[in-house]
Amino acid sequence: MAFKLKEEALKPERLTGGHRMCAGCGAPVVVRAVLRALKAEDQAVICSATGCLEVSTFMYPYTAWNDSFIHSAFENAGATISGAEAAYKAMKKKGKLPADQTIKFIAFGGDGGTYDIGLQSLSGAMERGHDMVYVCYDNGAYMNTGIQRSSATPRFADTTTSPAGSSVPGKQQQRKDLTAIMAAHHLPYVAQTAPLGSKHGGFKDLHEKAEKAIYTEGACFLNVLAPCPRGWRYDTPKLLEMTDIAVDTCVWPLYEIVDGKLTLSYIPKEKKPVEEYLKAQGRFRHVFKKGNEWMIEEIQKEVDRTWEDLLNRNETK
Amino acid sequence: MKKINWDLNNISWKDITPGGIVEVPGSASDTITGEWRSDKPIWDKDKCKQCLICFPVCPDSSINVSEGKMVGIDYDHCKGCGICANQCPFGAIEMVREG
Amino acid sequence: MGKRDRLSGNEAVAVAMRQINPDVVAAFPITPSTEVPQYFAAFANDGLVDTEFVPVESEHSAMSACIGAEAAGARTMTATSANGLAYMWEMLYIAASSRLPIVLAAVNRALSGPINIHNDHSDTMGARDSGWVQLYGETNQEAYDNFIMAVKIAEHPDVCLPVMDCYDGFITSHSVEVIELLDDQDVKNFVGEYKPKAYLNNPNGKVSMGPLDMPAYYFEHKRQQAEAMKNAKRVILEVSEEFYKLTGRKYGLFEEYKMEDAEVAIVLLNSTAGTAKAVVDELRSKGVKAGLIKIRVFRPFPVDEIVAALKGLKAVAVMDKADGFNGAGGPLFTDITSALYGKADVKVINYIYGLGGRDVRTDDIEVVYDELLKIAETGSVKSVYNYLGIKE
Amino acid sequence: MSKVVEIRWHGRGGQGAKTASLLLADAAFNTGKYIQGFPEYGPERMGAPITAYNRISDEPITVHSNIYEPGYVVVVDETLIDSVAVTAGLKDDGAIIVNTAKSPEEIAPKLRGYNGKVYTIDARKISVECLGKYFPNTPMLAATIKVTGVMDPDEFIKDMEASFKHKFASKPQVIEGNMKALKMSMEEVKGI
Repeated sequence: MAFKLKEEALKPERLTGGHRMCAGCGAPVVVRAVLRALKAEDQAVICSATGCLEVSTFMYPYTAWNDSFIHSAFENAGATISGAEAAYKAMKKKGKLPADQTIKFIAFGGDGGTYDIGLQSLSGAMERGHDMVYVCYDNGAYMNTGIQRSSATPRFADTTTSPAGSSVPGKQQQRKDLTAIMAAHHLPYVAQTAPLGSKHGGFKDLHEKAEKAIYTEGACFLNVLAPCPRGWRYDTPKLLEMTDIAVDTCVWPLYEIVDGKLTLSYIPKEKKPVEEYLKAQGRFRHVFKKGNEWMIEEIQKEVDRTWEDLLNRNETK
Repeated sequence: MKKINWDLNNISWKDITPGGIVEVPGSASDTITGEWRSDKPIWDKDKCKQCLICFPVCPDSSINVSEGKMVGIDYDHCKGCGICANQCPFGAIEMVREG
Repeated sequence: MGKRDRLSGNEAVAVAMRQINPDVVAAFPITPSTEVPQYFAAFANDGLVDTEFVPVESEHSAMSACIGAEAAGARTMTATSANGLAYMWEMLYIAASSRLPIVLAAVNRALSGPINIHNDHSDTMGARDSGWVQLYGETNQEAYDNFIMAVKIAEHPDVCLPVMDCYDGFITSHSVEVIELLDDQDVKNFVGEYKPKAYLNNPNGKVSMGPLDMPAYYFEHKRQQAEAMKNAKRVILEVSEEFYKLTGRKYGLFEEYKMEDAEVAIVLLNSTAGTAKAVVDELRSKGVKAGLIKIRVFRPFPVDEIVAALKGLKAVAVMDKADGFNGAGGPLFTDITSALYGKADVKVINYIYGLGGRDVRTDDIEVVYDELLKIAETGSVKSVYNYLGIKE
Repeated sequence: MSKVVEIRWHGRGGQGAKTASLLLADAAFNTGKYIQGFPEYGPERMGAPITAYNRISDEPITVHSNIYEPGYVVVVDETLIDSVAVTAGLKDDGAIIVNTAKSPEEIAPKLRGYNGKVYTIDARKISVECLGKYFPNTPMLAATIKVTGVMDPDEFIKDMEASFKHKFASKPQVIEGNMKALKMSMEEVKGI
């Protein structure tokens, strides 16, 4: 399973250019990386929840997908792909598909379609144990409709429905720990990952986790940090600087849970202060205003608490 | 690869594919998003060490790779985000203003 | 040769499902449709079918999984009622516009609120514009027959639309009656194999389904959908003719009961038609020229045929088991009167009846015919929009 | 419509009145009749009074309303007599069958002025004696066949034996007990 970029680059591209995602968007980078983990000879059926990814990659009659693709609605990618997977099993059983034909079922959803409106559908599909992978590309807000807060939005972030106002300074709640919720479904494989810069091994972590998720039988879940330059307010070239600092500050820890056992994939030698993550993004500008130091402290406290918790649960110390 | 070869403005309802199904995989590659670009990545073949770091970081699948080697940039689809230039360890990609 | 049996409506539909042996059934329980997936799950777990049964966590996911499965190339079915159908609403439209021939047993139940588990037609009436073909049946036999025919109608290349097999909750779904079942092999031959042209799981042709459809094409896709619904009328008759040859049971767009020389008639759907037939017989024995029309195909609506059937009658009562809340009448009434507009000068009144399981007796139906006879005699209509069996 | 025999069952949720109505429908079906068997559904749970119906006829039945003027009423639990209007609409030329250890003479005065025939059967005694447990369905079904005359008793017995043999193929003692209960019930149902 070793990751060799040169070899991976020989595989056919499964997401073409010509889609209409924003310049510098993190989501198609995540999608390409996940699909690159498929064996070249394997067929894939891909589903997307309504969201930036869907409306930008399949605007009739132009599809950016080189595999079979289906979108039906916002809140039901889990159920929709589970139906396609059930069809595959039935068609195999009835001899309607060649016995040696492997099809992999992969669903993508943003945090809106995954953490929030699609959580029930996702939970149902995962609990039923379809042989599928659900990939959440988490950019921390409803970006498609114009940067509204979601339950994945970090505390104090400025969004259009949690604006940094003079009396309420941004989103008030902690983000939901969706990866833990998915792990509580007793799935064979759950992981949190991100596309990273070369000092963190580049796409190794994401690639290997995608490969495990795709080729582990049963329902598997990946939560992938996918920065949004527009919603986070940073310059487009800095995509991987965002993910790098997210893992170095432990805002976005990398780990996997295999049959309930948690392993941290990356433990920074020196955990960086959360300011470094916050100051890189316009959505946190207000926390640096004089008198708002408490907000940074609060964020740091929460990051420390969850990181400590993960360190305690880490089985390969 | 097949292409969408309709007269986009004048296709009859009788000829359009039912239910919005598209049977031409990757047909989006027919559309040009290069026009979105205000900065253009310029690849310097001599500085390039063929590490391929630019390849997976591109949101628009616009780093042309052939037989495991970087061979150029797909300007039809590159939107000029600059991630490749930012990540290149050898300064082999430079962003310049369009036009 | 068929087999005489006694089954409830839900059992009968589950048996039809077993005989069809679909690829995927995804369903969530809701009274009174629950028994359909329940019986079917037993068939699946006893190895009588090789269907993938997907016990989803909601009706929304049931229809979503059906969409995913049908799009992937599987013959797919489900069952629901009332709030379950309402919870599917968004996906009903998507199934139809994606041109996926899913078959749904819609066991009619009053839609909340207040919550009520008993029969009326407010659930499927609300889905009448969703782009699904809707067939209605009076008895277990018709629910069963329609379900088998639904597969063929839905999958016909000129149609490619999902079909609802609507029958009355409890009255039909839970009542055991005599039924003539087809042989398993006859059903298998009749429905044939499902061979979609393009589908997700096809190893030889990759497809993308469910696009963002901009103003340049959306309208054209809707126009195609409308054409498919028009085609459905012809296809339903063709499939029904084929079914007649197989079973001797004749089905049209609607059933005309003692209409040849009728002067007054009522028009309605589903099980109440049986109760009303008994009243027609009684009236006929007294020399009254009463008749009845039971609509089988509500979507597409048989506009011209209905006009031809009602033309020349002295008075007609349209009975709706769902209110329209438009201040003017129920949904069936609205469709019938707009069909007649400018084509026939018939006096038509409307009765809203039986909401939330209010039982409908022969006495109630007699009231309607009495009123029609008064209109026929005097030529004047007292009230157009009426309620039958309400506590005044 | 007069040829249709209409029967109303009163029982409690979980006692099997609905099942009894379905068994009756089954038995009549097997002799070539047209049948309906349907419960009146509510949110009732175990123990609540429930009603079920049968229509049995030599010709197809089209009416799909509940039954308001039954020819026969079967009361599976005698305690219902005090709380439910079991004789409501019951035709005077019909009959009521009550599961009780009491005699018809003792039951008749409790029936709110009902003037038709009253039958009683001690389903508990018969059931316990023949099956070792209290299953009122078999005795009540047999008594109903006997009283209503919807089918020939001998044909009914034969048909039930066949269906028990099919259903309890591996438990011959159950078949025997049930057959004994059927026959005993037909003999023991008493009327005035």
